[in-house]
Amino acid sequence: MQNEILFTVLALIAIVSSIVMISAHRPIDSALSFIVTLISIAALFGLLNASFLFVVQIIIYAGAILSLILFIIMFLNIKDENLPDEKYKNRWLLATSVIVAPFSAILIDLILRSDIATNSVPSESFGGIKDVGLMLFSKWILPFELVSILLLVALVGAVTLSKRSE
Amino acid sequence: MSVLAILLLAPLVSALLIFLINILFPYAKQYLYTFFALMGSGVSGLLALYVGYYSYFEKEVFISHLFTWLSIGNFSIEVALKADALGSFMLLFVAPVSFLIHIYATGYMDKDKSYGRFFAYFNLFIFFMFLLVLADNPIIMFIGWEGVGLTSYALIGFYFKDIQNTYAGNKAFIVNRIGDFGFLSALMLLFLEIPSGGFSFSNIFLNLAQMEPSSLTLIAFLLFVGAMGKSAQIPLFVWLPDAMAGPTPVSALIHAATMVTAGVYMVARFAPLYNMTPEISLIISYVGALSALLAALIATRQYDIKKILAYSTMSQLGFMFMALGAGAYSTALFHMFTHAFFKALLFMAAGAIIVAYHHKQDIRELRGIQLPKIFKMMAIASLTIVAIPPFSAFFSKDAIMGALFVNGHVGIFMMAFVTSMLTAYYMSRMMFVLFFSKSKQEAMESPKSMLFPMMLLAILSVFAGFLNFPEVFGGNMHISHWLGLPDRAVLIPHAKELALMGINTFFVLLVIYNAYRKYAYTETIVTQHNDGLVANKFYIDALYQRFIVAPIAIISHFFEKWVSQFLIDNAINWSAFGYFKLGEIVAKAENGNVRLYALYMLFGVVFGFVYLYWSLRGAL
Amino acid sequence: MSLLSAIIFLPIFAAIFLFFVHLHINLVKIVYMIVTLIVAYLAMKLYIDFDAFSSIQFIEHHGWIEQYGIHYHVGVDGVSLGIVMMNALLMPLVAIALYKQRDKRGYWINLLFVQGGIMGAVLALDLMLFYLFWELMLLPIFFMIGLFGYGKNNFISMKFNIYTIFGSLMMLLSILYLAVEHKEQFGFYSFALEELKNITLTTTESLLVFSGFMIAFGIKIPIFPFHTWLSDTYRSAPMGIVIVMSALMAKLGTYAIWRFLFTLLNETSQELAPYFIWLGLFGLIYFGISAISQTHLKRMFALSSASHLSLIVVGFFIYNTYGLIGSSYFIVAHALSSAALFLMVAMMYERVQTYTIDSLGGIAKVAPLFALFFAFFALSIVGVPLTAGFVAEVLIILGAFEYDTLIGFFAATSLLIPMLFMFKTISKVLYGETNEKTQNFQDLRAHELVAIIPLALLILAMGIFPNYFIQKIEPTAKAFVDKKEAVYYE
Amino acid sequence: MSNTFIALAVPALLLSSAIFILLFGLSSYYTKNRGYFITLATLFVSFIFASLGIGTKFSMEILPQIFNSMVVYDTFAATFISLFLLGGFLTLAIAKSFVDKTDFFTHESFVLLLFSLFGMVVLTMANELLTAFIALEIASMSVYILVGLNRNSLKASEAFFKYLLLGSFSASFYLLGMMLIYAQAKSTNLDAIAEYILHTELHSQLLILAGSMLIMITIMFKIAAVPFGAWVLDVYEGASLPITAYMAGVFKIAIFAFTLRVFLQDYITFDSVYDPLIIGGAVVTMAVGSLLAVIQTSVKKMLAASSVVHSGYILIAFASIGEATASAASAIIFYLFAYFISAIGAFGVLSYISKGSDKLIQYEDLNGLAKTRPIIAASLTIFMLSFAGFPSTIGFIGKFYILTSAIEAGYTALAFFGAITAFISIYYYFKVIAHLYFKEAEHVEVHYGYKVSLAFIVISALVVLWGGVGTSLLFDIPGINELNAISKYAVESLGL
Amino acid sequence: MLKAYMILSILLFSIGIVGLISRRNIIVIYMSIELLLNAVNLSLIAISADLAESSAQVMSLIIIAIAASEAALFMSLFVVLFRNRASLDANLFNILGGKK
Repeated sequence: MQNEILFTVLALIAIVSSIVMISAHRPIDSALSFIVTLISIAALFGLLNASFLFVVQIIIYAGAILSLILFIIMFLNIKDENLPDEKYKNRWLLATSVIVAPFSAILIDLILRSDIATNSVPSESFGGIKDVGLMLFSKWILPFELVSILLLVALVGAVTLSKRSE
Repeated sequence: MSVLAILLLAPLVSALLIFLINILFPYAKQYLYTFFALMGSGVSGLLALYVGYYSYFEKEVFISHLFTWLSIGNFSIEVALKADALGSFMLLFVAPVSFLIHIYATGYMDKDKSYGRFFAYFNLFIFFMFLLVLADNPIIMFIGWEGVGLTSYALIGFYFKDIQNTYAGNKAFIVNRIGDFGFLSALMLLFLEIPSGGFSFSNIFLNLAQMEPSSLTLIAFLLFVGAMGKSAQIPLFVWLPDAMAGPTPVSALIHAATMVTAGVYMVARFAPLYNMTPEISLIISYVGALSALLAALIATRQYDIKKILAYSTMSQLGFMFMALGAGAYSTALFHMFTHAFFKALLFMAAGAIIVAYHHKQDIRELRGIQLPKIFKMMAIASLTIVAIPPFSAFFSKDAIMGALFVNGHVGIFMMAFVTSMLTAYYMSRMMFVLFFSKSKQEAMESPKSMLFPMMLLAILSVFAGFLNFPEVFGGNMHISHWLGLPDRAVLIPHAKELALMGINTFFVLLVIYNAYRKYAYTETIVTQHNDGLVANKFYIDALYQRFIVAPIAIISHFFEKWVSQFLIDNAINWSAFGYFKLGEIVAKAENGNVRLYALYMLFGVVFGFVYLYWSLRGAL
Repeated sequence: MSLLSAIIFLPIFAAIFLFFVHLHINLVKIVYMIVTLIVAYLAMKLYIDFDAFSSIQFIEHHGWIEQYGIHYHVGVDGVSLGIVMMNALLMPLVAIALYKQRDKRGYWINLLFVQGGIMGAVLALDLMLFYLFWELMLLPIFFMIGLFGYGKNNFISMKFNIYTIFGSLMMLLSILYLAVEHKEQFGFYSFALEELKNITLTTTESLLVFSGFMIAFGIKIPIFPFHTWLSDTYRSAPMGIVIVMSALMAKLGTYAIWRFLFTLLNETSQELAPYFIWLGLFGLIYFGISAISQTHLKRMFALSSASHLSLIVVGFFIYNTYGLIGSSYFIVAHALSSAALFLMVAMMYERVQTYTIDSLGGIAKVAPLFALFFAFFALSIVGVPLTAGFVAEVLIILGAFEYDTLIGFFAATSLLIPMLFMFKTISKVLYGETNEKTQNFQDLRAHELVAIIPLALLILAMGIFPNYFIQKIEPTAKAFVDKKEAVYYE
Repeated sequence: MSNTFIALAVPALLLSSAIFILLFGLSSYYTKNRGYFITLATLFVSFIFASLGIGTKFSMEILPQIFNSMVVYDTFAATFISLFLLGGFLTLAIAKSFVDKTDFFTHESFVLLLFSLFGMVVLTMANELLTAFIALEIASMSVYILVGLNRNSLKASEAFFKYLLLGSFSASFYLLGMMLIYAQAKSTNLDAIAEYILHTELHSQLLILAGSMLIMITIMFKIAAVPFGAWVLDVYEGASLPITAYMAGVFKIAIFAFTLRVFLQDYITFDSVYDPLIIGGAVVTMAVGSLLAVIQTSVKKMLAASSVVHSGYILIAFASIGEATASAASAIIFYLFAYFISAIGAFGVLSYISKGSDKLIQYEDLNGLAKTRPIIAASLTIFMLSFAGFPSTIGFIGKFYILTSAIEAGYTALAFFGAITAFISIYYYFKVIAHLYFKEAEHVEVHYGYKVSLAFIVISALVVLWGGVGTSLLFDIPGINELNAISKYAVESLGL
Repeated sequence: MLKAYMILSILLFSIGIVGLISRRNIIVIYMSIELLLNAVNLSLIAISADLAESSAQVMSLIIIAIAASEAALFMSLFVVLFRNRASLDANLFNILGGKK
């Protein structure tokens, strides 16, 4: 019961803050409300006993990535008058929402109709770092290694693109 | 090689030789051409006499098989020559007359730049004419038939520097081809009716009885359409007056004596067929009568000496068709026989006048010409054509009148009678205007090479009639018996025949006197007004122009401009153009805005899911 | 390499060789002459060795794309023989006549290529092989028009190309459909003519397959209403390719009707025959009348060709012995006449630089030989007796009358309509007074005579002694008709 | 050599070579030429390795204990890997002038190229959704960066931006789809999913349907099917020519390799559900692609638009997979080969004549090329003919297989539409030929140099021709039959 | 409970799509993409909890890593774009496209 209430609250926060994120005029506002979304999602992770992922979410997302975004926003230092003049922003938002509505409605309907829930009881160690780590290094070793290459690619790419030409 | 093959090929060989000389040695001497030309026609002329002799006296039928033209399955078309009585009879006047006109032409065409070319065509013409006459097979006959048309076309447009002459040639060939269209269609239908045994005349006639009457009628009619074209009958006669654009020997040989009579010959050839289709015979009679009357009427108002003769030819051919329609085939052929002589003579005389007076052809300008020899010859020919006894045409025309009288169609007979009066009128008019005038025009007489053949022909014109001396005068109709054609005409009682002759001659003389009063030593021909229906040839050329030639040009333009280009091609081009426009619209959607691209993706996603949901509607 | 392959590939390989090896233009012409003469020699050999009474012969059969049952399968029979002979004969003659006018390597290379392509298409007995050559021969034509054409040649060659490829693609679909059907019914793919004719199709299927083929053939021939590429293309194309198109390529379309449609879809062809006969007759009259108002020689002769080709189509669809023989004879006869006439037009253009009828005149006076041959070939197009066209037309008309009297009459109008414009043309071009363009008109030169005299003699020979030539076609035609009747009476 | 060794060696070689160049590029011994040849050598050697697996039928999981059945190596993979390694090799070989003349093509570019090929290799072998996704991302990201290499060019950076943005967008659909499938099937292994589908009813497959729909959307995005392929014109235009060739020819093959695997293993059961969608997609793709292609004035953009059309053709074959599995699948492989060799050749020619510059080649720029550079013009002509599906080129055989498979599957109307599109494509492909041969240009003596690039262009052209008519009758060189056999084996090795 | 989480995740995903398409500011667009990935992650964790099996957690861990690499690219994108055009308005980048 307690979980349900918490979930509802967090879900509401996540949704509201994400809506604020996409509708705020200034990117800095968006970024700040996005942090709220990320943290509420992290909280939901916690609610689901995924403690390790909770930590990762906070550190990487709310910590690293968002800092990076904020840093970029500050670094580029876009003045308000230089921001895109989004005259029809609200109409766009509304129209897109209408368009996307069937998609979400159908997906939600399919989810509701499907028989996915098993409601297994998790073990003690579930969601902990050891549990996840074991899984990562046993079953998912190949994707893990590949991701490292992916990061390398991104790194090389970022360097290639960002460095000033001689 | 058989006689017939030599007879046929001699003119061809000489034509080819002349042609080759003309190409290879452009500056060859004229006598070389003369030699070959006369050789070719002379050889065949002699052989024709030979064939005629044996055919007449020995009843011999000459046959010569050359090669197989076509053989499909068990049906073959042979190139075979056959000179039966009819063929020999044709040869008998075609070949000698050709030869005579050749001689005449050597004089007429003397010093002409295209001397060689002329004789090449001329000999080629004789070849085709012989092929037409001798063919034992309608298809081969058709080849000759078209061939004479072709050479006629070439000769009409002989003086091609004036493009109008070549247009006249075109007109002749095109109108002839309309007839040929009928002829060939008839042959095809006939061919399909023959079950087996080849497509020779004899075999066709053998099988006539088994054929359906309706298809026989159609075939007979179509054949006659062919004859109409070649023999210048209504409505396909318009080419003949224009064909006078050619050199006069051409008019004499092709458009008077030989080619134009091919239609008559062809109908006579198919006599057994026409005997089975009386209704077509009647049509033939009527067409012949109308043509004769119309041509005679027009001739009374013509001023061009050759055109008068051309209409006269048409008119005489009308007589022959009347006879054919009445079933008097041998009578028609006999008239053709005499006609060949006197009409050739008339033309040759006209040619002599034209040469003498520096290519003047208008009788108004030729008043009072002074050519006594020519006058004599022309007078003989004129008397012949108006059928004054005892000139040859008297017998032949009279036989026709008799046959028509007996045949019982009063309308036709009356038309024939009126025509014969008109003939007398226009011939006298021409003669009196030319020779009986107050003004005098002196000129050189013609060379011997022109006069000699004319004399021969004059003699023939006078005496040829005796070959078929009617029984009423104690004759025995040699030619009719020789030909042995299946004549339908009943014999006319002698008393009636004599009365007919008398009345006819009386009226003719009356008309001549009338004409003398009107035209001899007067200025009537100049002062006479010249408009109205008859003078304008009943507006027939204009009608053809307005209702056939002009519409075809308009339709052609319409097809090409409006249907092909505007309708079809534009539709294709516009669809391509529209496609480009559509492409530009699509390109506007791909305008480079990345958010729109994302939106399109979203559309795709939403559509996919809506589709998925819809397709799962049963399972949910 | 055996005979047919040599005939097909010798010109193609020669073309490729000439493309890569830059020879002097005179050498190119010499190679062209040698190759085409060899082909002509081989074709003569083929003609002599050809046995009229056996059906398809000189067969070569090799695997090509095995999984799909596509074979290199060529052979010759009475009908294809005619086109092969024409192709082999015309190519050297074209070169003899035009060699002085054309000093571009590409011209001769493309002509060689197109010769090979047409040979291949005519001789192919495998549908895929046929399609290959059918498309391949387009390419040189496309290049020729684009490279050496007149006027808006780019646009026109593009339009021509797109137009014809549209047809080809429709045919491709039909071919593929047949092959797939063969797989459904017999368990394996096949593109061989002999095997594909065994499949059974429903009415709708065969109608669709038929129309796929027919669109391709109809465009190539062309029959109404697919003709709008025609007059512009002929007008714009250089003469070598005009000759190829009118004398060979268009004939190929009609040939293909017989070879493929009558073999594969015999019953459908019979059912649809009346429509195509009427369409052909309409085309005969329509094109003929359209030609009357033309003032451009090439356009006029283009429409005239179309008119006659419609008659050939009629002859084929009549589908009796006379019609088939007549049409196949007409294919050859018209190839000769139109090629010769277009050659004459080319020679004329070289001298006066114009194709407009109205600006000519009086040529007969200054160039009697030219006039003679021009008139002769023009008359042979009209189909006067003693020329090959006459024999063919008579046979087709005979066939038409056998089929139906009314159709016979319409077919017989072919005696009339071409005449209407041809005689006007002869008059305007050859006769009348000379003008400043034509007064210095040079008469035919020796090499030009060498090129056209064989054509003239052949036209005459085929017109006077048709039996000798028809014996090569007749058994094939009879076999087809017998088969049709067998089907009919079943 | 065992297959396991090859399976490991090929990606390992690519990877190690990439890392080697990355480090080597920092040293003073590094010159661009050395980097270039090392890359070429790597590609060639790995191609040789991979091609050992062609033509025999085998299928094995690579180190199943360690990699947990996430990757398999079979003839299918070997065939595709050889294909795009060859493609990469040819692209790079032809692009020598581009490599030399551009300063932004640094050693990192070689590295990224090798990384992208590595990603593709893994993608082809992947038998698990997440592995496939990462491999796809490795390849994609490398390509994103390659597109944006010329960071001073507005066009290139814009293309990079659009590609990255939309690519990430579409990738998130993949992830959502994977999540839904995992939610239902409790596994992301393709075999396991197939097993699950086989043993359950439709009502417990709902999320798999939805998920596979989402994954399909990503694939559609990558192969530039309408309406997901709107990026393709912009990105192809913005990217440098060799990169465009690489995307059009090589990358697409890898995408299709994965797609084909997924289709043949999982989707095929939902055939009836997806076929209408794929057919619709094919039709719209072909229609829009050819509409865009006809109006272009630049050859490169025309080729970009036409690559959309070619994707449409391949979608025809995909639609036919359900009913005519064997012929459709091998038709796809053959067509991919046909398209890639022609595309690499065509873009290579453009790159060759633009001499590495950023210039957008217009039709007019080709004028008169036949006079000055007949060999180049002839090669480009051959490539265009192949694109247009003109007989005697490999493109025709490819189209022939595709249309045949469509008809065999009963989609005659679809084949008809394909033929119509091919007919329209005649216009824009022949326009190139027309400009090459028919239009005159003021004669400028241009020295292109780079005989090697030229040699590879000509080789590609010969391959295109040989693939169209080739038969072992004439010479003992593998021709159409052999290529066909290879694709057959590849398909069969999937164990169907 | 799993379905509730998944529905939430779908909703967040949809919001992300809306943001991505509607906004012109590239930074906001980027954040929308991150939201999409987070939405997927949320569901994965929920599934993992429901299954009591941590594979899905590993997946979401890997997705976070992918997101990080994407972040790197986007950062450099911002730099490149801003350097070239001094703006981050998505609408401004339209020199390419299907037009002629």
